[in-house]
Amino acid sequence: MTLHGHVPPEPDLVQLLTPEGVRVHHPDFPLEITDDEICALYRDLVLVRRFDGEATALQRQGELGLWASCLGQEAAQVGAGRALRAQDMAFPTYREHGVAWCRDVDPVTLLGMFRGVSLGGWNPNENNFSLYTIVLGAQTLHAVGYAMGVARDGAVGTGEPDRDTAVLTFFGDGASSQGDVNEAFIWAAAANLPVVFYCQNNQWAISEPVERQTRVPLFQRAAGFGFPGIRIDGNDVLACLAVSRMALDEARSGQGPTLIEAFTYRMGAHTTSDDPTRYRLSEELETWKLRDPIERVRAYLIREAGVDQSFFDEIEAESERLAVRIRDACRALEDPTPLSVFDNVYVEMTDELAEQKASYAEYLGSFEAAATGGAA
Amino acid sequence: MTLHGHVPPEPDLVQLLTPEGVRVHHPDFPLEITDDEICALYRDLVLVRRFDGEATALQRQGELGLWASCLGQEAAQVGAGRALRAQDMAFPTYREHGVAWCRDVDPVTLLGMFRGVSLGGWNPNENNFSLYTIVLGAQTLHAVGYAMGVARDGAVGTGEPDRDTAVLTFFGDGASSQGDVNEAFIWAAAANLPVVFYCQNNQWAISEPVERQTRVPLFQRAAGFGFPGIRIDGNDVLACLAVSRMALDEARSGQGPTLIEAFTYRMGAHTTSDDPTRYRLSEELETWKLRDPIERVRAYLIREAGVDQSFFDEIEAESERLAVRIRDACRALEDPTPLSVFDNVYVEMTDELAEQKASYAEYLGSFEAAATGGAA
Amino acid sequence: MSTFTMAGALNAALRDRLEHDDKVVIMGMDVGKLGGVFRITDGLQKDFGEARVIDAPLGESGIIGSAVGLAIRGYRPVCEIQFDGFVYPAFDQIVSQVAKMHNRSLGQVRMPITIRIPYGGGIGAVEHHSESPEAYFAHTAGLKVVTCSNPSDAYFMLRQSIDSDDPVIFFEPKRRYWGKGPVEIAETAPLPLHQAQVVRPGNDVTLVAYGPMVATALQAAKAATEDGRDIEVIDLRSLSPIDTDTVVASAQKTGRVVVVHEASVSLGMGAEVAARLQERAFYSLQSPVLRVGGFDTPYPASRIEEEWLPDVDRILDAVERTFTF
Amino acid sequence: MSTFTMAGALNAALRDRLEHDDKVVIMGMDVGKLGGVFRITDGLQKDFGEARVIDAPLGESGIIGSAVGLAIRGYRPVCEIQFDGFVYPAFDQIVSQVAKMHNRSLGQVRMPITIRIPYGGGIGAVEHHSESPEAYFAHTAGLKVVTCSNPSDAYFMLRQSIDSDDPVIFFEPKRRYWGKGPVEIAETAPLPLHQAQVVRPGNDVTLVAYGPMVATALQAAKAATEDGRDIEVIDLRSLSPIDTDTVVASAQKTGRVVVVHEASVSLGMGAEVAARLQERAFYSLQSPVLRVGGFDTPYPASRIEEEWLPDVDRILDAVERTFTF
Ligand SMILES: Cc1ncc(C[n+]2csc(CCOP(=O)(O)OP(=O)(O)O)c2C)c(N)n1
Ligand SMILES: Cc1ncc(C[n+]2csc(CCOP(=O)(O)OP(=O)(O)O)c2C)c(N)n1
Ligand SMILES: [Mg+2]
Ligand SMILES: [Mg+2]
Repeated sequence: MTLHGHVPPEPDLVQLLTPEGVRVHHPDFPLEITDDEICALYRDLVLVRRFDGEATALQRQGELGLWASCLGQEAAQVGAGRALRAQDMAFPTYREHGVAWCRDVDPVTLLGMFRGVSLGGWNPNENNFSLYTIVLGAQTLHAVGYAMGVARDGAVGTGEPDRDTAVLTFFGDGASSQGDVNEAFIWAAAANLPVVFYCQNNQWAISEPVERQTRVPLFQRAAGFGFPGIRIDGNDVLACLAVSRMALDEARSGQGPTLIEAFTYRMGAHTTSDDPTRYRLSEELETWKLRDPIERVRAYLIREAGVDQSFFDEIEAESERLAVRIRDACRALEDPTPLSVFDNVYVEMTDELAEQKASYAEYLGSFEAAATGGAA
Repeated sequence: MTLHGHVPPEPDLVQLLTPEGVRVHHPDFPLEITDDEICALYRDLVLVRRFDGEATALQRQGELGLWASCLGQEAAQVGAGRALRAQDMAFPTYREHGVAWCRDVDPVTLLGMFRGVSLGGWNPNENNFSLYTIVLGAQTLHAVGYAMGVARDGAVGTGEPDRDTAVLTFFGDGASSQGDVNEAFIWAAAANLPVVFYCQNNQWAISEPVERQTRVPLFQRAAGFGFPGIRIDGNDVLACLAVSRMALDEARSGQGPTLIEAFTYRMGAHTTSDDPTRYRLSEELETWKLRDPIERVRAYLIREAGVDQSFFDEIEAESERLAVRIRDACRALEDPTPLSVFDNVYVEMTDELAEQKASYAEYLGSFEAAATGGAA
Repeated sequence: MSTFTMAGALNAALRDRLEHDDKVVIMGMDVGKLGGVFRITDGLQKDFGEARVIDAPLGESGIIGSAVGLAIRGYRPVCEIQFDGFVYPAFDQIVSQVAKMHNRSLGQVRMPITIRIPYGGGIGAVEHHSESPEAYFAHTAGLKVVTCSNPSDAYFMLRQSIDSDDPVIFFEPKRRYWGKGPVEIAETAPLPLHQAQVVRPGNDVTLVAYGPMVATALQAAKAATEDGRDIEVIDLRSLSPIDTDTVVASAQKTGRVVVVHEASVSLGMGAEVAARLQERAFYSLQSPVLRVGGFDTPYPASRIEEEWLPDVDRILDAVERTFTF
Repeated sequence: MSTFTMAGALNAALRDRLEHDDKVVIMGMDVGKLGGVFRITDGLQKDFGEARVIDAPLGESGIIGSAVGLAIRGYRPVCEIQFDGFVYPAFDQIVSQVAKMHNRSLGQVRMPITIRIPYGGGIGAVEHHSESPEAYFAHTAGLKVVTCSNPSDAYFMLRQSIDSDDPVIFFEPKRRYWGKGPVEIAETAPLPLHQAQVVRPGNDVTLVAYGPMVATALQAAKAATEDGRDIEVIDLRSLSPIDTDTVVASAQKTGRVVVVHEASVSLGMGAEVAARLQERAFYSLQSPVLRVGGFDTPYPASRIEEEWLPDVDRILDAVERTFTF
């Protein structure tokens, strides 16, 4: 026998809806869901994609400085987002627009930081959706700390559906290599915290394929830390919903953390500044298009659920209205005033900073004075 | 089925010599070893413990500022140390005195940093034993980088016994929670580097029991990153030698990293500044004394190998000589000169620093001038 | 008025805040049963439980990162970094998250986090146990940085730091932990956290110091009286923000200033104090603001740390140079 | 004499060193096929292979920590940090290992590591992509810190940094990457790495700048001629060590100095330059050394970054204040 003898079996991927739109049943992950509920998920998927597409367009038109598209990852995000209860908390990266949607964060709010009128600007506790975090992996430790608070508040394992609280945190295949993410695993396991780690393995970290980060499937890492990991079809909104629900339920009931690897694909560029043609083949995109997260739901609704055209027309119309609202609202986002940079650095502004603000105000005033010909 | 259903089986511990000194054979880890070789290991163990004890005594006498004793971990360290080939490289923490011994680093050299006459002061490439690293886990990434160099130098998998090179890095159960250690796992796995991660789980991180760091055996973590992990009886020098050899051989031959968890016990205080009575029961120490790493070898040599008293007397005499040499050499270690602080900051000293050195020299000189009554 | 060691005063302040606000939690390595390697949290886990005094897994980034999450959840974490040289693994979480989260949220979420760091040398320790990293944090917008020099300040400043709704890096001069001093626990109006204090009035020269160097500066001032020098000593207390007015007022009176700290001189606090003084008191200065600090080298082996660290002689040498300039 | 963009010059310098010394390896995120997000390593992996131009797993600590190990093995690693705001996860490895290993070994092991960091703002980016962390590193003994302001310096200084047997933090002003300028590749005696350069002689005031602000300072100098001000501009180039002599000589000539940088003013490079100038040129200074820099706030949202960053007007305003003082 050698230490390196073993070859791990290829993992099977939890799937409840095939790319062709056929509903399959998984012995371990039953999902009770009505066609109306699937219609609602379809609506989420379509509107999220539409919003995302508008944002990309707005960037092209110079209305946004940057956009990180979630194209192709809508199911992974909506499935997870819809598994959350109101009291649950989510800690996103910079790409979870679909989760934000499910948390009722106005899409326009998200545009602020990409337009450059703010650095985020929303209140994490308003919709229980934390601020976008750009530093890879940092948010996973915030989720751990928040979960420590949840546990200390006695909001785990009481059995009260509106009280027990879970924390869901997102990260990418690339971020899985950051020390912070692994420390988060350690903390969550050691203290058995109500955290679900949700890794969207979209196959790429900018130009680096997931093979640069790991030679085994990412979900397997959890077992090494002492909690369950599972890989799901990240383009199957039903699988994402079912498994996220189970993991969140188990977290709320005090059974501790889970790692979910949503196996998906970044269909667009990393961001609008990226040019994927430099590092990946278009064939890859073509194969993944066949696994499109929205098409399969549409196919199901038409073929199996017999949903008629009017439903799709209505959603199309709604997405048009959304697009218009977003375009107008984006352009209407106001630039902050130069002096505002001093305002939210501290809860209690320091005298130093107050002085800097005052003298800068005076300096700015001198121009107006000059402009209006008024004597300084 | 639930995600949290499974209970992992308790791991078995690779053991080749029982605490009673009985040689047992393990199907997967055969060890070809002569009684003479076991005598040599016994000598290592005794001399390392003696050196370590002298250092502790020297600290009590005020000759050292601090000492981090390896008492109880001699087998874990000697077993690993003796598995190394000359060309292999070791990256220690601050406690690997037994490994240093096997690398022919003069024990007195190690005393320098604990006496405060240096910050380490040896050349990592002289005995292929890197500098002691106090920042937890940092050295595991150094090992990874060194292994990258080894691979680039074509010193892996050639089949030439004196050319193929492995890297062995040490860390503790507590350090396993640092991001750096986990990043090291990721790098080593992704690039299939010739690194063996050797975790001495001595059950404690100062006052924190290993349960604070993990709820599953540490060796299991490796599988999650895609390389083998194994737990061995860290108080059994034969098991440590056999498994380290196998892991290092496989690393040299290009099969990649391994994590070895040497299950052992910190019999002494964390360091001479620590007071374990504040946080652990003496019963624990008593049970571990029954698994003493040296006693079992002595028992084997007497009962099974029929080694006679003269051998033990000779080693006793040698350890006496060692103790005397260490005491004298330690006291003889000279303090650096105040001006030496400027000398090894850079290979090329900056003008700035040269000026600081010059003016400080002048300042120091002014006292001598004053003392000798000489005019400045 | 009772007498405390600085360590005892810090422990009392923590105990007081734990009693006063159940959102206060303490996190760090060995802060539980052991009471911390310096015993600053001695007895707190026993009295407040493992849910409020938490022995953390051994990752500084984990400690600070989870403090951020606790703060979002409405907690008021007090983190202990075991030694100055071990704060760097948490640097990213401190600089990019703790310091910026409030700003990022446009003021909608608060980071009332206190990060306690025993710092400075002079205790004969091995590498990484004697550093003075305060300048890194004082240069970081969004953080407040303070340090105490005596048991009374230790007690009140730590309480004020924990009460602060802004993140505070609280530097504790470890070599002064066992020094005793009076603390008026009942005091209801302690000096504001970010105000400097003239701890010895004088007219000839101003010594600006903080943390461990205040005692040394006071010794120097005492010794200088023999040479007929009347030295004023200012304890900066707050490193960000700096109470510039107090320092400027003193400089305007004495015309001569020497700044003292253990950290390397280049880009240390002394640089900022000097830069501000020449901006604000240009015509009052009779000589350049001089800096006495650690040299621009790594902290040395302990056997020569006393030569490396500023001491009475090096301070007096600088004082003389402000006259013979 | 040929024309390069700064990005092209950096690429040429890397290519040159890869050819010249097979111990040189490049590591970073996306430095391979993509050629880095700024294309500085464009084409290098294609020509030198994956063993020498390495796409690293996504951990900055891993990149720098493994560079330390490579250095011990005799390699000369050149690491790319993707953006200024992402260097902090590697801060511990840089400050406690890269900076101290040579010293720890009593000079027996060398750390010829170059850490390239695109830094500074003005490119309309999101958070963490526009910061200026140079002061953290300049305060760290054991590191050398430099930055370039034009293609020629970019080319020669990067070559010199890679050749340096000491670790060098190499800051690249990302917003100047696409600016063009002449580079005399054949030049055999470039300016020494740690020497500052007077890039515009003048007699009335001295502007001290570096990296991205040099171009802005030169514009200000040009504009000032209209008000009849003859401004001297110094490109500091090296931030640690600082070429103090060059700055002092200029101050002695002009008597007035303004230091400009993007980093927050408090404890920024300007503090150190001001502190040294008043130490070395006390009687030559006609007015206080003034500092124009980022405010003591986090880098702002990009829509107002131009207001936050020093510009020609703010520099000229400070210049005037040195006269009306
Ligand atoms: C600490 C840190 N280093 C580098 C970056 C730059 N960066 C932004 S996104 C990205 C790739 C992340 O890939 P992944 O985690 O897979 O997430 P994805 O973008 O694919 O959703 C990198 C390197 C960063 N944001 N933070
Ligand atoms: C980054 C860092 N944080 C904290 C410390 C302080 N410290 C020194 S040893 C130690 C415990 C380490 O425990 P373990 O890794 O199990 O090794 P052991 O001491 O038991 O051999 C701690 C917390 C350190 N050296 N480095
Ligand atoms: Mg990805
Ligand atoms: Mg241990």
